[in-house]
Amino acid sequence: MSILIAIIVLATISVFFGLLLGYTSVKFHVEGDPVVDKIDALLPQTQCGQCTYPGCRPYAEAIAAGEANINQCPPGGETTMLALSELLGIEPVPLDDEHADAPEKTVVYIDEQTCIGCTLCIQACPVDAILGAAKQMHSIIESECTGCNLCIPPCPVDCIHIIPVKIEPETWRWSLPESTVTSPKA
Amino acid sequence: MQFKTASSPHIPQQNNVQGLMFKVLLAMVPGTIAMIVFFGWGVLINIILASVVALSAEALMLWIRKRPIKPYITDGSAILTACLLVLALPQLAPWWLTMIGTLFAIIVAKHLYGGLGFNPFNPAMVGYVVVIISFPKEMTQWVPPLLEGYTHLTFTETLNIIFGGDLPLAYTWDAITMATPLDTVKTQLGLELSINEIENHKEYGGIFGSVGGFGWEWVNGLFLATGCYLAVKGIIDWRIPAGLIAALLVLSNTFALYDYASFAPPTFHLFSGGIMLAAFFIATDPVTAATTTKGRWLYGAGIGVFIFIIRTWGAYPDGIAFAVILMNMAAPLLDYYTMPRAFGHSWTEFPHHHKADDDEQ
Amino acid sequence: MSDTNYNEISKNGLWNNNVALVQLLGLCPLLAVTGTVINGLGLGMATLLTLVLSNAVVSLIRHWVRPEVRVPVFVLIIASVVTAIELSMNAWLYELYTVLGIFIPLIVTNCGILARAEAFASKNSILPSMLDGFMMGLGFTFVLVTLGAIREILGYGTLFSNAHLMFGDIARNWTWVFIEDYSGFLLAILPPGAFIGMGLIIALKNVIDNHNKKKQTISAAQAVTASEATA
Amino acid sequence: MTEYALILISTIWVNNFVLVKFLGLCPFMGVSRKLETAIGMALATTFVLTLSSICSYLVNEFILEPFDIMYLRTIMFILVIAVVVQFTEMVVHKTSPLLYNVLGIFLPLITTNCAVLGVALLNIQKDNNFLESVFYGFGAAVGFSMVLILFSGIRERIAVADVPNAFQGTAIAMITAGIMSLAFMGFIGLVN
Amino acid sequence: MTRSSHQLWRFHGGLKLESNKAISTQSPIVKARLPKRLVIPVQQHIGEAGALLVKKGDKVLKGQVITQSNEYVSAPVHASSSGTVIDIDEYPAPHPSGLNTLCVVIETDGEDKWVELQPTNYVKTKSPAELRQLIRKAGIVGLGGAAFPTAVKVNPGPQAHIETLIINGAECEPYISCDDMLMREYATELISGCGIIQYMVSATHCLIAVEDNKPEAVKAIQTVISEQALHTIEVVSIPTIYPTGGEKQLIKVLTQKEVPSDGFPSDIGLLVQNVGTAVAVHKAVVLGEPLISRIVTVTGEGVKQPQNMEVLIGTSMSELIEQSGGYHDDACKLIMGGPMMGFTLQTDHLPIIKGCNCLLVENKPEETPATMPCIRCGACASVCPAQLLPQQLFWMASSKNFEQVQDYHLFDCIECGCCAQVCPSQIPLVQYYRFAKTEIWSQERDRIKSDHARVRHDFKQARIELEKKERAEKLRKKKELLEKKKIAEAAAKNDTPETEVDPKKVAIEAAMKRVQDKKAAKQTNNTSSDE
Amino acid sequence: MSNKRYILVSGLILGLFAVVGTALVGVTHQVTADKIINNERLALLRKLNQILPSEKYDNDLLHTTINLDADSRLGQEKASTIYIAKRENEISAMIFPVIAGKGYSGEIKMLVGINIDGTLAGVRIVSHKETPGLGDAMEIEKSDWILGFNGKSLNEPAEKQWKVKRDGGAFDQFTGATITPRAVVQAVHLCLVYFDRHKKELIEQYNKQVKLSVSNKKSGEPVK
Ligand SMILES: Cc1cc2nc3c(=O)[nH]c(=O)nc-3n(C[C@H](O)[C@H](O)[C@H](O)COP(=O)(O)O)c2cc1C
Ligand SMILES: Cc1cc2nc3c(=O)[nH]c(=O)nc-3n(C[C@H](O)[C@H](O)[C@H](O)COP(=O)(O)O)c2cc1C
Ligand SMILES: Cc1cc2nc3c(=O)[nH]c(=O)nc-3n(C[C@H](O)[C@H](O)[C@H](O)COP(=O)(O)O)c2cc1C
Ligand SMILES: Cc1cc2nc3c(=O)[nH]c(=O)nc-3n(C[C@H](O)[C@H](O)[C@H](O)CO)c2cc1C
Ligand code: SF4
Ligand code: SF4
Ligand code: SF4
Ligand code: SF4
Ligand code: FES
Repeated sequence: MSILIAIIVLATISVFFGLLLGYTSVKFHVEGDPVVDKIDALLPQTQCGQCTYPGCRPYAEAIAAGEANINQCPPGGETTMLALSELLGIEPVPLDDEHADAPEKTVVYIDEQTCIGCTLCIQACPVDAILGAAKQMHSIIESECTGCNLCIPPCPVDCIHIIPVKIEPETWRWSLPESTVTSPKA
Repeated sequence: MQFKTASSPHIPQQNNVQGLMFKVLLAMVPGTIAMIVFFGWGVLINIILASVVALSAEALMLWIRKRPIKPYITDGSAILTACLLVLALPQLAPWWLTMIGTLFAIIVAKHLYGGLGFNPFNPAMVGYVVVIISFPKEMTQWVPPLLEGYTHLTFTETLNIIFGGDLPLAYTWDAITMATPLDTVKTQLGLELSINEIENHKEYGGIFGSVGGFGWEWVNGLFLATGCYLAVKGIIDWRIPAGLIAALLVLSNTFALYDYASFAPPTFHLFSGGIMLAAFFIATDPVTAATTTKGRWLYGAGIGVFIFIIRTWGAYPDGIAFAVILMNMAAPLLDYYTMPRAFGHSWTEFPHHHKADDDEQ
Repeated sequence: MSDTNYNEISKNGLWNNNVALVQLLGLCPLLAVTGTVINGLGLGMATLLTLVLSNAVVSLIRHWVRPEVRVPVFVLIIASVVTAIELSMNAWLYELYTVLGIFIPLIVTNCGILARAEAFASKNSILPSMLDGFMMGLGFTFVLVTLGAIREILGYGTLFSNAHLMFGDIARNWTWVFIEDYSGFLLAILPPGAFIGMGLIIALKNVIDNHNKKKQTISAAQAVTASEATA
Repeated sequence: MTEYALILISTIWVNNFVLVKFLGLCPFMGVSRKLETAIGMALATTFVLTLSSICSYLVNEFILEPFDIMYLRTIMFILVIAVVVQFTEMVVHKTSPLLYNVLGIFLPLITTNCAVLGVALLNIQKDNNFLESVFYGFGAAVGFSMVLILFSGIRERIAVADVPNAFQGTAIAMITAGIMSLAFMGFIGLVN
Repeated sequence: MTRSSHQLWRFHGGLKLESNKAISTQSPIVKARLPKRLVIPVQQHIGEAGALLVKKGDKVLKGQVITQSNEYVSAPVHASSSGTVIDIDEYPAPHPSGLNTLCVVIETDGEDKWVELQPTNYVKTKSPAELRQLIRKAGIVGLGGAAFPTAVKVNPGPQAHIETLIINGAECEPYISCDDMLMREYATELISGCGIIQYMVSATHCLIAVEDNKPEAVKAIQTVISEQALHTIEVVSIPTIYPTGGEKQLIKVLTQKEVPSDGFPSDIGLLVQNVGTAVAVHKAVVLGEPLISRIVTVTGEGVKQPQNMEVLIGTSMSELIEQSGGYHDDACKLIMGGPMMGFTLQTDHLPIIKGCNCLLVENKPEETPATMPCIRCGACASVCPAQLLPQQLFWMASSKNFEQVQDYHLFDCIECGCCAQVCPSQIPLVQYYRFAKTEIWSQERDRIKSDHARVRHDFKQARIELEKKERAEKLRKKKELLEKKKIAEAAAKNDTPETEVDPKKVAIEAAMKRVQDKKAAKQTNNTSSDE
Repeated sequence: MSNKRYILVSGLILGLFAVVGTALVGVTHQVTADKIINNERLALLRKLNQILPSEKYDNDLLHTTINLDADSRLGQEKASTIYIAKRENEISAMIFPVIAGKGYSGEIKMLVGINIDGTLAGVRIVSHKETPGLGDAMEIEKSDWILGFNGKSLNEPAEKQWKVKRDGGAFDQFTGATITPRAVVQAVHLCLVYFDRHKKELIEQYNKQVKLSVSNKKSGEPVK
């Protein structure tokens, strides 16, 4: 008997709660996930795919969905990882050893003697940083190039080369003083 | 010609951590001598023991952590920690108790956080709290200060007690130890005696001097004097002791005025136990204190308030160590919320978050 | 999921993704009841049982539940299981039950359990889910017992005291006394000791993990050099 | 009135939920890495804990006792709490994005905070009346919030300290909590 | 003598330092020898570098413009002497980075022949705007250290009303004495320059602030003022506290006002110019001479004959040292600027630029002090003139917490070095701040670039989408056309008398077909846009 | 799916699981309920038996009680229960719940058993908050100190001797902790005094209760 009472009471309440939740989930439905935008805004937009995702936004979506770790973007380096950990409130993850140091910033240039004007690189460039038309010599707009190197593989004559971005006194950065007592952290 | 490069400024400077620590150590000497005079050799023996343990532990930890050993061993902070811890312990604390306290202070409270400068909690006080919680019995073994009717121990006897744990044949614990004035007041108040009755009690009354506990007055007075010297020299920040003493004074005065029979007078509060040591040497530990001007006032005052609360209503006779650690906990937030107004900024923009600004845009 | 890797599940539960050490869940009972080994063991067993059962049920019903009532349903299941266990313990292990007190019903909110339900059981079939629950529970119990042992030895100088609470009267003399007349390092038994002990255990795990990693990289490097040498 | 004050002092200082009673440790460890989030979590928990105290009192008084089904208390409480929390979350999400950003994102985490169920169970155990229950829940929440916020302040500091490798992260956080708990031992005896 | 009737205030913090100026003020200013080669960097100021107006092989005259820019915040550069441009290439810059920068190298011909100068005899016949133009053309930048184009500064804009012109003769850094000597020897020109700037910005007052450790300079200026019976110009002797020469600190000392963090002195009705800048203005306006030389203090224990020299821009530092008796054997550190804010140079084969006021040679074979961890003693905060919490900045900078470090007002730090000077742990605090600042700027550049990249990426994405759509559309149209043709053909066939088909029916069928096609096309469109 | 159905299904799912869960728990409850009640009884009895071994009485101790209103003399602020032990239908002893309010920190809850002749049958601590390692020596698990009360009575030792040794009495204190034993001794003494003064009333009250229940039983009303 007492079991019956218990069951009835609890069932009534649960059904009521279920209805309530069902109702609210219909009435108070919220669309979209602003987190993705925020993550995307932190990524370097190099669109290089080194994160194993086809570009920055898909990677952002993967992070938001909890499928990807925050340390997979080599161009972003430690800074981006830290920014992501800050945004998402999760523990910083060390970068994989190979990418531990922030990679040197690079751009590419096209060896204009060799270029045959095949336009393959233009199609590959995610940010339209290559100028040129079919059968004509191509050249890179250096200020637009993100250094993603996506244009290199398609080039049939290997005329695209990587060069470091030049550091000027104006863009030069002071280094972090090396502490003599606390060795740098791993 | 090739030149050395370095960051500005390029003027060699005299300040260094080592000097700072040794000046503080030096300032502790008079008070410590007074303690030895009033309370016997135990203080000295334990200081030596604790210093040796502290330095060894420090060296060991630095070695394990692969950090340079010499600059830290010689900086004096470990010795300072050891001395402050011992001054808070009962004089006849057995060797293992001193050792456990010191080891906890140096290893757990200091080096697990990265050593000098990184520890959020005052190591000496952590060490003290650990032992008072773990070994309350041993922590009540206070020697009566040069009083008649109590036996006084020679150096060798003290040594035997501390290291051997056994009393000389003729003595009992009850004969060589007694409750501290603070403890006595608390106990007797609990038995509904009035302050006046306690101070004039035929048995307990002797341990009260003219302003605080007998002997304790001198110890505290000397620490007050040398502490003031440090403050004048700018080695410690005067606001912390000032805040602490002011808060304690205000609270104890208020309550004593309200009911002078059941609350100890302010002078008693200030000159018993380790208040002056705490105010000028412990609370001022730069590493664990608040750093802003206002924060330091609040930090000192907070310690004072907690000391009063724990002394008056808590279970432990003196709350200094607890109060200090409690305020250590609050120090980061105090710093954050008492950030000074930067030059060219107005108060209203505090606390300034440029991130929030970004969001608005 | 046919190709479920049982090895992986076990390893995750016991070590790599240990509920207590890595996920840092279920900390309250972990710290609260580990004054002695037996208390730890008792709560560990109860938790383990809950994990296995709740994982099983959740896995069974995983296709029927819709998102907005998912959490309430899972919670309901877990709560039912826990209450059943609580009542049983109250009946058959009464003294242990009184010692563990409020922390038995609080298994319900042991986030570790809900986390497993959400993260594993609601995506896997019943067998792997139960294994996952078992291994997670075992990992959790392991930490409970370790912490209990450390605290008991330091605090009381004994091990397996009060075993009769769990194993009945025959266990009364299982207690190992390490030090006769040990006055006790009270810190270990009091709340601060629980936190500090747990911190040390986590650090120990880190040390072991780092050590293993180093070994791995070294052996990997050796393999590389070896292959280079042969090539 | 003094008895309510005593309940507050007791729950905040002497029998602090986190440091002395061991309740609500998971969020205490999990959401204390940053001051800002800690404050958000503190607010959300205060809200839920107080609410849960009230709900559990009502459930106990008007359902469990009348029907004599005390043995179902755990189920009832947790169900009510889970539903109330989820309901609040959904409503807040829709109606006030601002509030949602401050509180809402923490709400789901709170269901599995044992402090919430703990406060309900302890209220029954202590036979608290309605007002006492409210004060008990509120005090517990304030105690929780206070140590959470202090803890996050310290953790921000520790994050930049030269902590030995093995202790980085949660290990040192545990030890810090231990030392905080040590400090709270000083309040023993203030009230019972 | 000095009219210190002026009320003074105090700024927070600061340091009393040993001034060490006397070692270089024993002799009057010496004119440096005309060097064989001048290496003139094209970028010597804050703002945009100008475009080159000369090429290799060109002959140039002294004072001839060699770069020009259309940017507002910029200043032209002039040839400092007559000769031939023998190279235009990258040379090491006098910059902490030691990196190269684009320079024009002139081989001097020894004639030192001026271009034609256009003096202005009566200043007030020209409008302020014309005067500003003169200053701009003369390439004047602030000589107090920041090298900010003066023409920009003296144009506070229509809303701003400059009440008081403050002439900064504080020279608070130890060792440096170029402003001191300048005030002693060029007091008349200084007063003239002050008058011109005052006129340009229509300031009612002019205060010349000099630290009280330079009584001779005060006296010299005072003499000129009383000789000319000027009433609006006043020389004020201020206490010697480093860094009272900092613009904001000086303003606080003189007026008690605080320049808002995100504002300029002009926002509170003030303009601050260095004494050297004022003299340069005088030269540019009254004599028509562009800024091609400046006074440089060559001093320090590591140089044999400390002195002040008037130096052509582009002269090599090594020549100045040589003319100052050369190095002592134990010289070990070469600093451009003062000991508190200057930066060390790796070599002395670097040109003097407009912003270089001092070459300091140190001889202390100082072993690098053992840096200890910060013990939060707060000494730094108590001396910080910007009222910051240097130790917090340090903790955040060292952990690369660039968000929070800005919350703690990193960018209000004037890099004065007071904090590092008093730090018992000997932490190179300023370097941490410089690290953080440059890092943040760099990130900001990256961010702008990545925003830009995202826009371009989206744009490309959209373009491809569009092309796809267009192609699909084309395809569909083609199909339709084909279809129509078929139908038409069919209809044509049906038109044959043998079969009697209702033409109406055909039309309906065709219409239905079209509708279906459209539907299909829509669907493909939809799916493609979903992709 | 339409919204209404959607909502309904949510409710039903939750309801369904509630039914299943409750059924499970309900069954468990049925199975265990008696045992649990029994356990609780036994536990209490065991505690009482420590004071008063079972051979010393022959009644149902747990059900032979007097309910006492709040009485500050026993330190009780809430109503409390006194257990009555009988032997061959004669009251042989009473067990009082006593609270010593003046412990070192907080209340010390104890049970004090007094034989009908006024001697102490035994004292046990139920709960306390004294300092572990210092004040907790009064627990039977920690030391035998508490057994020192056995057989003592108001005159043995004499009235003036009901103090700890430090205060000139007959009872040991613990090294370094005088307050706790002092409080316990004081409370036990008070209890003895109470018993001495109110013995008659208590017995009368008990007898009345018995009569009442007997008459109630006769009239068929259950005793509450
Ligand atoms: C980007 C920038 C813009 C400036 N704009 C003005 C301005 O509009 N008006 C002005 O009086 N000063 C302006 N200044 C000059 C500064 O107020 C200041 O005088 C200059 O940076 C030199 O200061 P210092 O030598 O104390 O560093 C500007 C400086 C910078 C860097
Ligand atoms: C710490 C510090 C100290 C300074 N000291 C002086 C100084 O002593 N004399 C000076 O003319 N400018 C000094 N300056 C530069 C001034 O702030 C300011 O930029 C200058 O007076 C503006 O005049 P200018 O544009 O004519 O150079 C100092 C700047 C800083 C940040
Ligand atoms: C941390 C601490 C805890 C104490 N706890 C107790 C306690 O639980 N019970 C007690 O009687 N005395 C306790 N005391 C001791 C009392 O303060 C007091 O010194 C003692 O009871 C007086 O006894 P004595 O005269 O034998 O020294 C404690 C003392 C300290 C310092
Ligand atoms: C003024 C001053 C007070 C100090 N007080 C303490 C103290 O109370 N406890 C302690 O362990 N160390 C103290 N130290 C030493 C040192 O700062 C301390 O060991 C650090 O906390 C270790 O990182 C003090 C140092 C100074 C300069
Ligand atoms: S690795 Fe980084 S930069 Fe490259 S695509 Fe992925 S997120 Fe973008
Ligand atoms: S030019 Fe090449 S490297 Fe540069 S952005 Fe385009 S594809 Fe990437
Ligand atoms: S002066 Fe140095 S040690 Fe002191 S607080 Fe500042 S940075 Fe830290
Ligand atoms: S360098 Fe920056 S932080 Fe340091 S004292 Fe100067 S203004 Fe303050
Ligand atoms: S176990 Fe208590 S909050 Fe997770």
